Amino acid sequence: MENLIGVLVGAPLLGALILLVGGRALDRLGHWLGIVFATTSFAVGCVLFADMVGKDAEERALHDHLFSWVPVEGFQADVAFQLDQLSMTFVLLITGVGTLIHFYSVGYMEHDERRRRFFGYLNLFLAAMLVLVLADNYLLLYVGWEGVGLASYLLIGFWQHKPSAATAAKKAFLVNRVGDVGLSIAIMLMFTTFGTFAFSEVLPDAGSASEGQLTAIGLMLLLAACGKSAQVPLQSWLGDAMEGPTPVSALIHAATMVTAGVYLITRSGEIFNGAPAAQTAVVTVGAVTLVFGAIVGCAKDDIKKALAGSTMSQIGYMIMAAGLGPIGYVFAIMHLVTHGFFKAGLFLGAGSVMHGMNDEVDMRKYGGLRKYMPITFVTFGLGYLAIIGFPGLSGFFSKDKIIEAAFAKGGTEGWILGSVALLGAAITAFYMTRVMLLTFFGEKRWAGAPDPQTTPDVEPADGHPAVGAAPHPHESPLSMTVPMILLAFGSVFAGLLFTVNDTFLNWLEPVTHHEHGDSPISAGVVTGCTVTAMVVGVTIAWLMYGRSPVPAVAPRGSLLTRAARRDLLQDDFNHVAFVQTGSYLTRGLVYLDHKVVDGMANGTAAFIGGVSSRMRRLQNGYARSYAVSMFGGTAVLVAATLLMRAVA
Amino acid sequence: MNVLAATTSTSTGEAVQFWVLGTIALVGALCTVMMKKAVHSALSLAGTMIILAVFYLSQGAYFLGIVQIVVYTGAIMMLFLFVLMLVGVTSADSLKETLKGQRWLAATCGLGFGILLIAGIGNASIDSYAGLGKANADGNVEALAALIFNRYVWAFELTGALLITAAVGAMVLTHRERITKPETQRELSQRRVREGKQVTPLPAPGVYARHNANDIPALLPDGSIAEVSVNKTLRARGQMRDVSNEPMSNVAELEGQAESWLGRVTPKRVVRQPEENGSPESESEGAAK
Amino acid sequence: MSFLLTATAATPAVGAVVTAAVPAGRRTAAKWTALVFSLATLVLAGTALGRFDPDGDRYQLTESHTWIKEFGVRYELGVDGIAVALISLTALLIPFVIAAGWNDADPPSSPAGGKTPAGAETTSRWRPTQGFFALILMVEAMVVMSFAATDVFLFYIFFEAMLIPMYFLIGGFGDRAGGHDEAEAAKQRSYAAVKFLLYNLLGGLVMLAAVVGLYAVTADQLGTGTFSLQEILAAREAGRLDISDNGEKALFLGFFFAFAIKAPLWPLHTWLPNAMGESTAPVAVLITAVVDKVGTFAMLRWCLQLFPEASDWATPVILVLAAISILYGALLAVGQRDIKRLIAYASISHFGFIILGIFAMTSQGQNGATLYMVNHGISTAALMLVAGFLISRRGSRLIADFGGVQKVAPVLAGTFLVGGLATLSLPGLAPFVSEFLVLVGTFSRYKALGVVATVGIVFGALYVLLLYQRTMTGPVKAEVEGMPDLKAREIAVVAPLIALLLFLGVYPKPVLNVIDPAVGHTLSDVNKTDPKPDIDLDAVHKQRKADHGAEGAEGGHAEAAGTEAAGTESGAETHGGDK
Amino acid sequence: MNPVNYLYLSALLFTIGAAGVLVRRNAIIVFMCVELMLNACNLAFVTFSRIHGNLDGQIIAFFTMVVAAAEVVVGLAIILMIFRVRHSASVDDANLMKL
Repeated sequence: MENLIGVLVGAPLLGALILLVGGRALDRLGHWLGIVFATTSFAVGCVLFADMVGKDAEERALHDHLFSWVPVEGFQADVAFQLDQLSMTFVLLITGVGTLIHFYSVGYMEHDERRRRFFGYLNLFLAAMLVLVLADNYLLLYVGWEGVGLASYLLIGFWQHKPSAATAAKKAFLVNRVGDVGLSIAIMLMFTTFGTFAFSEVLPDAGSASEGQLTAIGLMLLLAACGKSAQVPLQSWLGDAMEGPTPVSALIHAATMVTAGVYLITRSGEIFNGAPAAQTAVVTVGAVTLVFGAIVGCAKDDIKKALAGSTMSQIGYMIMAAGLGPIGYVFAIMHLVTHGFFKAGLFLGAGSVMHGMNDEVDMRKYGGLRKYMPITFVTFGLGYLAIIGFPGLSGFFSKDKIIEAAFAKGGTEGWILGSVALLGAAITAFYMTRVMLLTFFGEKRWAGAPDPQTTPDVEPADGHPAVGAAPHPHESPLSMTVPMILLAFGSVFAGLLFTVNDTFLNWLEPVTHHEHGDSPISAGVVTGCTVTAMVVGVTIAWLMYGRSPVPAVAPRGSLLTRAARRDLLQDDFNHVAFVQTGSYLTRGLVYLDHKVVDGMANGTAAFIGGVSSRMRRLQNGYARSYAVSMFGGTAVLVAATLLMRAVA
Repeated sequence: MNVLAATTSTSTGEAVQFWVLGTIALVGALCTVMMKKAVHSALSLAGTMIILAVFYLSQGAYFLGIVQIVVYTGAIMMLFLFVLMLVGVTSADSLKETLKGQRWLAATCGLGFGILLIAGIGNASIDSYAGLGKANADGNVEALAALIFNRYVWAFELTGALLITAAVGAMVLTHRERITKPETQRELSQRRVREGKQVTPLPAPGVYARHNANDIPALLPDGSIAEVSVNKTLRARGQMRDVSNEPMSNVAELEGQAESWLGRVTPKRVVRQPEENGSPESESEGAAK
Repeated sequence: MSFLLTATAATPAVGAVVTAAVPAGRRTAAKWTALVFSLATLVLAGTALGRFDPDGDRYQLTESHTWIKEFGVRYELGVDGIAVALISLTALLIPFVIAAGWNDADPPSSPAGGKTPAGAETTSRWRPTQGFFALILMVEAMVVMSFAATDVFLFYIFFEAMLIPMYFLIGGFGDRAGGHDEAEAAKQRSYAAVKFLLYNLLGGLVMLAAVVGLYAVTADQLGTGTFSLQEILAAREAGRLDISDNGEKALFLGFFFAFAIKAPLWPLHTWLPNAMGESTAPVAVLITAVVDKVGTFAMLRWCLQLFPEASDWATPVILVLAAISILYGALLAVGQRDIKRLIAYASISHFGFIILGIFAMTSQGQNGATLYMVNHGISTAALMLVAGFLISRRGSRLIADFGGVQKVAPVLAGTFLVGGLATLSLPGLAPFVSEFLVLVGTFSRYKALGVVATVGIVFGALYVLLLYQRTMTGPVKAEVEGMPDLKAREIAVVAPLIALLLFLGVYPKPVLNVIDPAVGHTLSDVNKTDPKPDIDLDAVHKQRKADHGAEGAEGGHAEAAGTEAAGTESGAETHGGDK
Repeated sequence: MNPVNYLYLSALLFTIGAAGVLVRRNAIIVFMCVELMLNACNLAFVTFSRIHGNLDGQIIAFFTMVVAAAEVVVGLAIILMIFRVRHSASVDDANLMKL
């Protein structure tokens, strides 16, 4: 069984290699190859899962040591995989959702001439993400960590001819690199503290380190998580990342990669357990992002960016839950999985809408689409109900648990966190209802006569946006709708499946160690509050967008709205604080290098040149002049000799 | 002279001799440096060398004293005079300094060096000396010979080789190998015509019958001098005696006499300005006339 | 005694002579001659690597002959793991350099008017092609000798002599100016060549003084002066040689100054951007990937081994300078407008990492630094050579002149991106391993410096991605339209390098195995051991065992972890066994 | 009188000779000044020979004379040749060493 872990990672890696190196010869069947490799991986994942379920809880973890990677004296890094329940959860999510999105992409990217490359990148992403969750030490995790960053870079910038896409890709990579610095330093701290960075050695004995050391490691891990999971203050890249093709947004920037931060914190639970200060930082970051993302989500008119804000906010929930310690880890992961289903579904739905609308992303130009895209409408709607926490759907269970855990944190902190989480739930309901209403209800607001019967059905020429041409809304092909339907199933039933008999809790408990917190208010009250918050949010949204027609051009809006449209000025802040300062610094340094560092060298050269051109005049060619020098030199020598003798 | 093993003072006779001859030697050295004409310098140097020879003799270096006179004064200085004769007097003899600051530097260095040397010697505080009585016991020449042909024989042989090389070298240097066929008279005349410089033979020096010395240039019909008539070496030395004014003034005088005799008005006399390269002698001569 | 090292160095030297002797007008023959000789060298270097036993003596394949008896100068060669790795790198890169520069020294193609008789004549008499390849081989011979020499004087000779062919390579061959002013380009080129020469000569002269000083010290204390590394080390071991503190510091500074210029270390770096910017891409690779490595290598072999105490004394300053180099080089790379200068400044940043690793005095740091030398050679070669192909297509080095190349030449853009990703040390590619080792090695002894250096990786990403974004992405510029993609020859040059980057990124163990024992020797020379981790996990395990000895499950777990920890410490062999 | 006085005389003669070399332009006179310097040295050697009571000083002086003779021969030959070519014996005219 252990050897299958290698296949799990190896299949998509091989796929990426073949697709990227293979060249044009593979253009025609490249996407199918990609699907084969992704499906293989998923199948292997299922086999391993079945095997794991059949074992006792204590014996479920598998370990596969492939080879020694960096052996240097005390520093021993191996390429070795570890598959326990936590990793298994991720493996299934990644390969499952990943495979669905591979299928979806076949339809979505049909007209793109670089589709083979796209599938290569997707396979590369799968491989990297699997390395991330399967690594048995932090250094190998780092490889996966940066690997998914690379895949994300390549996929965001897939349409490289668009300067905005290229810029967004670069921005994502750079912001992630800032987070990577945190992960690097965390690994180094582990090495200096424990002399190793393997999970199996660091984590069980984390308690033997001092609180200060653990806090330092924890904060650095948090920095890494902030980068990868788009948490405040490193959140700015996620919105721009929507420049990538929609399947990418669904897979990488909603379901899997962005949740890597949650995985990291959960995996390093033992370290955070010993560092309360770091935990406080984690919950603070989570709570702030939760609200931040939600506010941004309310103001965006771009459907994908609204969903991106939502993603940020939902991950805020998870991070917050993970920061609560053993009472929250399981719920963080649970929300992560349910979110993976419904958010991927939502994004695929959004992609389907865009596919039918000539890649138009402005929701104010949609409206009334439920008639044209019934399947999309239903699946999107189920995802919508799940995310706002409609009772009985998956989001309801997972979010409710987190809010409960937040209250259970106890003390003032618990009250604050619980309230923030409830507020978040209300805002979530608001902006998701807004998206729903703007897209599928109300009047048709797109350009041209909204009468699909009379206009010929013309597919967009390729994946490129042809904004301006009159769109002809239509339902997407089967390869796109089937994955959406499957994901909708997940959104509906996953929560129930996980919560009944505490299945999920029992599944993860051996790895993450669960504690039940003492909530100051009963679970029923919390659930009631959550449902109330949701209803309030939905009602407000309906009052604002459902009753009256929506203007096709966004009104000016209040100060907050305008700020939220600009992502709460995050980019402006970054621009002033880093980009501008950086560019001044760089220009200054270039000037300094040229004028001062190089100038000193050149100045010395010029000085010597000047002196020698003056000295040259001494060489006048007259033998008698030279004789004087010789004579003078002799005199000096004699004087020196005498002086030396006088001194000696 | 002094047979004692270690003495502090020489005989009075030698002291007197030193002070008198030493002064003369110094004067001779100074003259060597300061005399304008090279011949005078050479003679002063010869004098100094002879005095040094005397000093050698009085210090027990009999062989060297004789060698000094025979080789240095006799052979080397004669060689100098020979060369002087060949080269002759040139403008380089002028004592006027052409290099800026050279004299000052030379003086400073010389003075400094001299003071240093003297200070060094004074510092050495040699009060007594051994004398050569013992070394010269078997005779100075025999003792030297014993050294030269034993301990210094290798150096001696090398010096011999050096001398021969020098002699050969001097011959090679001064010898002019003819690398082209000597030009025939025909070729020479053809070249003269081709170059169009001086087709006719050079004019002979001398003016009429009055001045037939080699250093006096011939006169051209207009009364100016023909420089080419004088030997090249003399010209280089600037030893050209221009006597053109004399016959010119004589002619003018004669013409004046004839005019006055004929009762006509005296025509304006044309006095030729001295040539640029006229030597100071000729200038002064012209002025004297 | 074997003659393998001599042969490895002599082959390219002979090749240089033979190449130079190829008659004018037979350019292709000259190119093939050079390539064949460089491949022969590669075979010999590979043999040397194969014969080298990492666990054997410290110096192997030694040769020793008296050369100048009067001054104790010996012809002594020998390699440790570090040297043999770098010789292999050199021998590996030269064939690529030659292949990449295949057409760089050809006569300028005749102007649009067609072939004029005069042009044809210059073409048939054209000799610089022979010169170009002969000079490259000469540099290779000298670099190999510098790596192999274990006699200070012998090393010094080749360290300095290298400047001569390099000077001509920089000054004599440049990029085709394209639309730019040819005269101005020639002026810049000669400025760069002279600057290169003067900087390195200055360092060399200071080092010469130190070399003489070392001889004087050995002559004074041992009776007979010697330049032999082994003799000096043996004498110090036996206590017969004890250089005074100040003397050692002065000698160390003399040596280090020369190496810091060659490496180059801030603020002695300004010759590198000029030299790399003005020379052709293969020559730029030669400078940064091969010749400059002699500087960092010499720090390890000469500075640390000959002057351990002074090295220790100078460490703080050097580390700070190295950290400045890292950030400064990266920031300046961001601000460059010229592709090759950008890569040059990136190299300065990387050399900062290498020097940081060397002077962190930990096994991770020095292993990392040595591995970094190898990896940086390969990654910079890949990036620079592709950049060279790009530049030769457009006739311009300015970043602003490109845009959208990805669309017209996807393979070129792809290889460029891989080279760039290697430069920014992406995990999975070779430079990551070395960079991380350097960072860990530094961090475990100097926390603050480690953090500062780590920040450098963000800037690294910034300049690479900015470069890629500005040249490769966006709308296709009119001038770029119709740019041909990589040709077969060019792919043949780049593909093996990229494959090597991937391989060494995933499996660097073969190289590390060769390097590791040598680093251990060097560290014991300077009397340094790795800092111990704050927590001794073994002790913790024992404690736990004692506490919970009765509880089966807990105890078993701790025992398992304990054995694993022990396995970790006992090194690679155990892991091999595990596998 | 102490023989040291000969040394003083020798020093003075040497200095005068050196000054002559520096000041005079006629190559032949310069040469003579060089001879003067050599003679001054010879005097010192002879005097040292006397002071120390052995003949080595005289031997050196003897060799000096021989070498001086050789030097004069070659030197004058060179002067002659230069004069033939350049029609001048001034040391300042032979300034081909100038850059």
